[in-house]
Amino acid sequence: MDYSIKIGGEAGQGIQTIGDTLSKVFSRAGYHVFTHQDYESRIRGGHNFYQIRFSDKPVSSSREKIDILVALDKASIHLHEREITDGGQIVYDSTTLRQKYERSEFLDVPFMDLAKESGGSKIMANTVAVGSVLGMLGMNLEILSNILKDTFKKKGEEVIRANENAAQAGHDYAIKQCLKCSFSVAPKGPPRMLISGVEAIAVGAYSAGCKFYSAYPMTPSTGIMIYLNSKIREFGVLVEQAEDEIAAINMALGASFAGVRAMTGTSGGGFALMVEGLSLAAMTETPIVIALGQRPGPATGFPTRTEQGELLFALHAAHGEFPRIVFTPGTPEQAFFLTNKAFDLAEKYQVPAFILFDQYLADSEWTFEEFNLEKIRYQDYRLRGEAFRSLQEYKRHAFTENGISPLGVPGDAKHLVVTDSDEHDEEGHIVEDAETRVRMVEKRLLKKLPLIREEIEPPFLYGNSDPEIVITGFGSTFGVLKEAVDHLSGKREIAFLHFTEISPFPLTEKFDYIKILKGAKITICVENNATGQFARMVRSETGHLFDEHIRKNDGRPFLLEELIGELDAKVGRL
Amino acid sequence: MDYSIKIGGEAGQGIQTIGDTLSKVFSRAGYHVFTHQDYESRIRGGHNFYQIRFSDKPVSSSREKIDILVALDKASIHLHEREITDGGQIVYDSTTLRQKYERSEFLDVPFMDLAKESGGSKIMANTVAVGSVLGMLGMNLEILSNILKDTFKKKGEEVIRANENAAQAGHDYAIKQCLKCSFSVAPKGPPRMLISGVEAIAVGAYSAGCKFYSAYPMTPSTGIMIYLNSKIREFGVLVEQAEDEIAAINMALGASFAGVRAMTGTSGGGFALMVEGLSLAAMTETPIVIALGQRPGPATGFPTRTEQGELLFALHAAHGEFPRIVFTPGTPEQAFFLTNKAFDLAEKYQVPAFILFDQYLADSEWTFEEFNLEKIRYQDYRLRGEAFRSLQEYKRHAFTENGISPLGVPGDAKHLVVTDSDEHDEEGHIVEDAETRVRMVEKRLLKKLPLIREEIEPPFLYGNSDPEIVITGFGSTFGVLKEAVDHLSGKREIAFLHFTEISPFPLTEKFDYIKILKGAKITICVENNATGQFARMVRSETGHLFDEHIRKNDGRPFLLEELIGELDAKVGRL
Amino acid sequence: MPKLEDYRGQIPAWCPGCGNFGILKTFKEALVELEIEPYQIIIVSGIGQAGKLPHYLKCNTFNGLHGRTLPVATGIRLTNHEMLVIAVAGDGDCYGEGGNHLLHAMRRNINVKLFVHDNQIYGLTKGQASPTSMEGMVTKNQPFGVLSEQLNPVALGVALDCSFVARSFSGDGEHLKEMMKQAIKHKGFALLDIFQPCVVFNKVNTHEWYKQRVYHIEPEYNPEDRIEAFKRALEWGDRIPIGVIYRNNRPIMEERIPIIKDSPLLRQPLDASKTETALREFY
Amino acid sequence: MPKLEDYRGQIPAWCPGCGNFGILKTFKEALVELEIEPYQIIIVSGIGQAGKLPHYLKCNTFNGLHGRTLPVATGIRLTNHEMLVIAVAGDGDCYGEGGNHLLHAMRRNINVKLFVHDNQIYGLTKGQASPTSMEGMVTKNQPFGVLSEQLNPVALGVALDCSFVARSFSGDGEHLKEMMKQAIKHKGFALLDIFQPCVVFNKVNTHEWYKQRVYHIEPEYNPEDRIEAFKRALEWGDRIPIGVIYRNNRPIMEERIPIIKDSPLLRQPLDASKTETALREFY
Ligand SMILES: Cc1ncc(C[n+]2csc(CCOP(=O)(O)OP(=O)(O)O)c2C)c(N)n1
Ligand SMILES: Cc1ncc(C[n+]2csc(CCOP(=O)(O)OP(=O)(O)O)c2C)c(N)n1
Ligand code: SF4
Ligand code: SF4
Ligand SMILES: [Mg+2]
Ligand SMILES: [Mg+2]
Repeated sequence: MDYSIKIGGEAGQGIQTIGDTLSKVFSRAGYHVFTHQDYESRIRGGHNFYQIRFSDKPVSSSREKIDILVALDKASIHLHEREITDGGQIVYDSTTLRQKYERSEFLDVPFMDLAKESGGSKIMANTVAVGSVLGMLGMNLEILSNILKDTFKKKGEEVIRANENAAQAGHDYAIKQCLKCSFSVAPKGPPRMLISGVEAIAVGAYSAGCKFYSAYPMTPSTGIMIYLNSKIREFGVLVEQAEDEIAAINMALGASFAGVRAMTGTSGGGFALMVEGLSLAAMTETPIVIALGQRPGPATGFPTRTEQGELLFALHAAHGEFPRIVFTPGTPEQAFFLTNKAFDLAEKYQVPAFILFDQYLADSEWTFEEFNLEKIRYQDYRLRGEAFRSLQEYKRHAFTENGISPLGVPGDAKHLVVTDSDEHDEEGHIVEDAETRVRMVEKRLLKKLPLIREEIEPPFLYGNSDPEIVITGFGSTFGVLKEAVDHLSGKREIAFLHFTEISPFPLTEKFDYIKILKGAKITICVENNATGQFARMVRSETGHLFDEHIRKNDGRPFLLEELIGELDAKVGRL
Repeated sequence: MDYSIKIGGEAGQGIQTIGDTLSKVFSRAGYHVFTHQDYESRIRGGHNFYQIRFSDKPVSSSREKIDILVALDKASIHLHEREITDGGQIVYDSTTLRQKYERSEFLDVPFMDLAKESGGSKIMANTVAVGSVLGMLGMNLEILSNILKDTFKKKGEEVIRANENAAQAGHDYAIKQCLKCSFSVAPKGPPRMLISGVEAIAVGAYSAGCKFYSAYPMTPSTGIMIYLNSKIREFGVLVEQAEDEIAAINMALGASFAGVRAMTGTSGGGFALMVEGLSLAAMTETPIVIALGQRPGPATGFPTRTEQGELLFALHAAHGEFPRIVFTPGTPEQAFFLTNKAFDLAEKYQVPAFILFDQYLADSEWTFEEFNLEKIRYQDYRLRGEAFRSLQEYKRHAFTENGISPLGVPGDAKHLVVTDSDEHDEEGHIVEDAETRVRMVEKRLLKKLPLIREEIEPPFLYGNSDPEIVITGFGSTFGVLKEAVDHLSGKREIAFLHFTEISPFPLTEKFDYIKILKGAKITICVENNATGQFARMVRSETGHLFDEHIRKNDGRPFLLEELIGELDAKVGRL
Repeated sequence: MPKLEDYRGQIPAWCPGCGNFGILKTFKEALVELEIEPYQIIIVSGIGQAGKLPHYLKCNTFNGLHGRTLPVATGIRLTNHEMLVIAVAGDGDCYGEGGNHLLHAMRRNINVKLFVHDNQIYGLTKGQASPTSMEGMVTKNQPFGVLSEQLNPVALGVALDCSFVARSFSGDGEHLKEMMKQAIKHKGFALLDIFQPCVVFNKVNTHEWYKQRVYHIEPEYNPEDRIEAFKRALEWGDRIPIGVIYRNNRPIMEERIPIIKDSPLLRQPLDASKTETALREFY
Repeated sequence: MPKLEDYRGQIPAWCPGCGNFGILKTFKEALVELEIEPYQIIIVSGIGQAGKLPHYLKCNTFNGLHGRTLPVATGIRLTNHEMLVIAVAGDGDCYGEGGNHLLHAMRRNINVKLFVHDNQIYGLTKGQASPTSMEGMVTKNQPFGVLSEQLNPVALGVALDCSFVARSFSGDGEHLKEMMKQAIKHKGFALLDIFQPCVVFNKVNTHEWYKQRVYHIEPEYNPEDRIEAFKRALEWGDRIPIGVIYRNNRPIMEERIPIIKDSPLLRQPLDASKTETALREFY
């Protein structure tokens, strides 16, 4: 079983509600689910869609073909009907669309009328739609009604029952009318967790003891702030909406200086405004974590779409030289654990750390059995209370063996915590002399960098362990690359090298990935951008030149068949 | 003849006046002059110095040893006396320093008293100092008195004569008292022009038709704005001091959109705030030139010192992908012509162009016979007036063969000029579709980039044409590298490869510099930073790995003997 | 003589019922009645729902960054002070992200008109509080309600001696048109704050809410009295004044720069010989 | 009981005769008289001559970026509202580069004290005009004189309903000390603008210039009357009022955030179990 459902329509028609509800039903049914969203920078109208793929086998990408299209408007039909598989169905409401389609793959369900009749109001039309999709799939409504109970708890019995009836009506109607529906779903299993990239980053931050989050709203990172605010009383993470991104990062630095773990989040345009603050974090050795959600640029670009176009920017942003940590998760699970690790390393080494993601990972939902919470790291590296008070003397930027100076919490002891954006001495006071400068650069940069590099995990190799074809990628392309490799590995000795911890660039001690690359007949770098930024990075770090490149820069993610096709073309000559 | 003079003292004591006057005397005497300044981020006190080197042969760097130290305070003596050559002299005023030095290399000239007696006021003490230095050198005061006439023109005859007398007094006193002075200067020649990096950039901008300059004060770029303002009535370049750097770059973009050539200037910290505007320039294809003066970072760092630490930042700043031009002049002459070229290319291709310099180049003065103004480029690429009106239709971002769309001046014709920071169509209106996106990226980036690359000059090879040792550098290290190579070339087959046009990185068609690098036994990359940013760039662009690196990151420039020593150590094994 | 059709632009991507439609319609009428041709005006807009406006009519357009309309508009005016330059921004855009530029544009008294679509919310990013959101308003991003005091753009304008400060309402077309015309005709920087209901995200300050509260400032009112203006500016609650709150006749920046007195910067030719003259001074 | 010596810091790099020396001396005295120990305060300063101040006494110090003192100070207060947090900035720093943060810090009413060393010039960068430079003042960078209207920080404070707005003069130690004490004791955001002669670059607003003009606001004056405050704020020229111009008792932001009511954010432990609880909700 491997079905894809697409819900299409205008912004504001409830695409998200329908999509979220269906994916929840599938994940609770124990299926593997992958969803991705495509929407415009507007609140009403236009054309958006929500694509859900579910299967009894793991799925981690969207496919070109769809089995069920829920068309909330005419545009969805003419835009997507050619994507329908044979045996696939387009379900719609001829009264709302003011058009009747006679062809056999169309199923006309009067969402609106059924909502009024059964639920008593047309606002339940979306529930009818959900019910009918489940009917088409031959699934019962048990899970759905539980979900409806949760969703409308606050609204009371009345509303719940009305929605249940609406769902039932859609369900029964579909079963009765959809004669051509031949879908058959696998037996249910234990519920899986369904989580998106931004949610995983937010919970990951909490797991790492993040206490302060300041940001200015910007797609695709806003979800982190919204989630933390939805949990404000449980988590107690103080979220402050700043007046601009400059304030956002400087507030986070203030919070960090004052003694808590702090984070900010934004997208390229907002990060551009944080660059000076990034440099400040480096000079004052103030830990901070930055969640940077990429979207197509330059400038405002495509505000709600996806691209991997900010890699080199994140790596080189800010004046002056300092170590930085950059992680590029490929799944919500990786996002969760890498965010946790980012906080740990940022504080341990007193450097800025990035979670570099993109709109595709931010909004995509994945299913997991569970996250292994054993792997969560938490250690408080700050110098507080008694430990701080008991010190004989204290210098915020003291020269040490490993370059790490004690990070005292101001006010906890009589020792003063002094830091400065100017070059400074051990105590944190302004200096002008060459000797101190040289020692400070050695401390801040040259001593710490190799130590941080030791903490970096090598890339993940998937597939053949002695491959003739190596496909390389980073970040959000993980899922689609993995499935593409699965698909191709039958015919060929192929493997996939995925980088999630890219700065400092991983050593080859733990795993000699360079050997893998050098040993292959053909190496291909796949990136969601126009210039091959990761390939450039790999060359400057390792000298390796990829033989082939697959790039996409239309603001959309790679679809499975599309990528397989491109890979086939590249490796054809082998 | 190759003499070095250092004027040392506190900020506010007039070091700059003495230094500027002396260098002017030497350049007007037809000597080759090189000066460099070392000052702290304060207005009074501390320790600053001004070093002047002059010779009858070309000079382009500062030396470790000095022949004459003008000590305006005690600190200057104990900090610099070990730099004195044998036969060198330290001239000072024991009354001001409240200390008498008996050793033979000291010459006590009562600057203050002579000023009062001869000039009538102690404010002329610095003129006395200048006079005495010229006396020590055995030079007459003819040129100096002309300079005094120019300087004090507005102040009237009185002041001029007083200063002339003061100079004379210092001169005669030195001649009489400095028995150990054995300096002998070469015969005079035709006057040379003496110009600093920032002055050259400013005049270069004017030569290119720059009409608008908006900036926020920041060392080491402030000099550009100050110079343009000093010429405001002659040049008619409108200079606006913005409320912050974000405003500075956005104002310049507004001016450029409205139809004139516009520029902004700053340093790393200010540029950090301009990064979003840079991205806006790219997306709207609005030409702009950015003068980026590097200083040691991160953050505030050493505000008045020098470093080459912003190279990778300038190359990768801003979200999204677009072509950018980056020039790194090594002399004021290069700064002049590259600024001129930057404006030409920025407008021709409608992309941002950088002049990446640093405090060392900004404040250093060089002498030249003249600039060959034949080489100035000026062509107006904008669509104006009649030419614009006569068009049938107009689309600001029209798709064209070479990716360059007509840059119309709004208001000149009935055609509307529309642009957008969002992804847009040919007319400049917001779009969301993949097809237009792909074509726009092709137009903005993929088509233009190779064309711009064609315009880039290859690096400059100096010395042996088939060298076994190749020393590579970029930007402000030009002068000291050139002299070092001169020094070493006697013993070895050595050459020096200097890059001034680095983005897009030069092709090898015109000159195969890769071959030179590959052919050498040893290649050394010399940079004024800690991490070898240029070496990284060369690796990612060409794959070439340097054998050796010489780096300096104490905020000071390389001195000639220092560099020669390091080079000797590196090439010793050959 | 321009006609309304001449101003027909792209189809708006705004929500049905959005106050922006009223502003768009009125704006076109004002331009037509002032007999301004599309090519004679440059609109600089930011990012947000308001920022999309220039695409929905016909004009020279620089749709720049979020929060940065005024510096761009200033650069344009300093280059070509013969053009009418209007900045269109949202409340988040010019009071939040771009607050600093507003302060300094008012000080400069650059002859730019700033029309603020003030819906007291961040619309395009889905309903976070803006600087003008009322204290206590609960949003997904302000779970404890807005804690900051609402920014009062009109009082701010009076305090900075802004040369024209007015307020209107998208639901009162005639009044809005009059304000737009006066702002355009006024010589100097003009701040026009326009109440604009956001029917999706601002459930507090609805069309009705504004309708019940706004009143026209009486004709006898003297907008040149700065203290009176400040009092008016502070009125908020059951009765909110709309109209010209404050006005003065400070000279505009463009006229105080000698080098552009005779002709706009845009029209000044390059005199290549001056490069040589300048370089000669270095000998 | 702290003593003056406890506050001896590095040797100032200011020019002889600079107004900053008076501010430094008075500031130390105020802290000692308020019995505040060096470790009990955090000073956040910017870049400029003013920004160097914390190095010249003893205190916890975050000497950050030019223009960004207030966001840092806000982050510190939200994390540890038991500490006294003072932001020290220059006029260019907080009215120019950082103007936007000032607007929003006043709106938040975060309990931070902002001491502005207002020398009406950019000192450290050698004498360009600042937002408070007087119109017409000629500098190397303002060849035609300052064209923008001087920013009036006090009027701005009143317009934004800043909870404490005062002005003083580095040359009037007793008065300045009193203002510093009141600002520190006041519960809420406090803006204290301090006239500070720059003896090198500001030849207009000299020590004498201020001395001849400043007068102490009479005791009967009621700083709670916002309209009167606005009138006072506008006084400039031959007589310039120094003292507390405006004051109100708005609640401070820190007290309006339920999650830090009982204990500062800094003191709140991490409850690891909640990670699991949160993740469970995704099933
Ligand atoms: C630098 C930057 N930060 C954030 C954003 C995201 N963003 C787009 S519009 C907007 C705010 C919209 O609110 P407002 O300015 O009031 O305009 P409205 O949509 O309400 O008309 C934000 C935060 C951006 N585009 N650029
Ligand atoms: C982002 C940034 N822009 C510019 C500068 C350069 N700079 C340092 S201090 C200063 C202004 C100083 O004026 P003010 O804030 O009034 O302080 P003062 O020196 O007069 O006390 C400037 C522009 C900087 N450090 N950072
Ligand atoms: S979200 Fe609000 S402001 Fe934006 S278009 Fe819709 S109604 Fe208008
Ligand atoms: S330059 Fe002015 S403000 Fe700066 S220290 Fe000197 S006198 Fe004081
Ligand atoms: Mg708004
Ligand atoms: Mg100042």
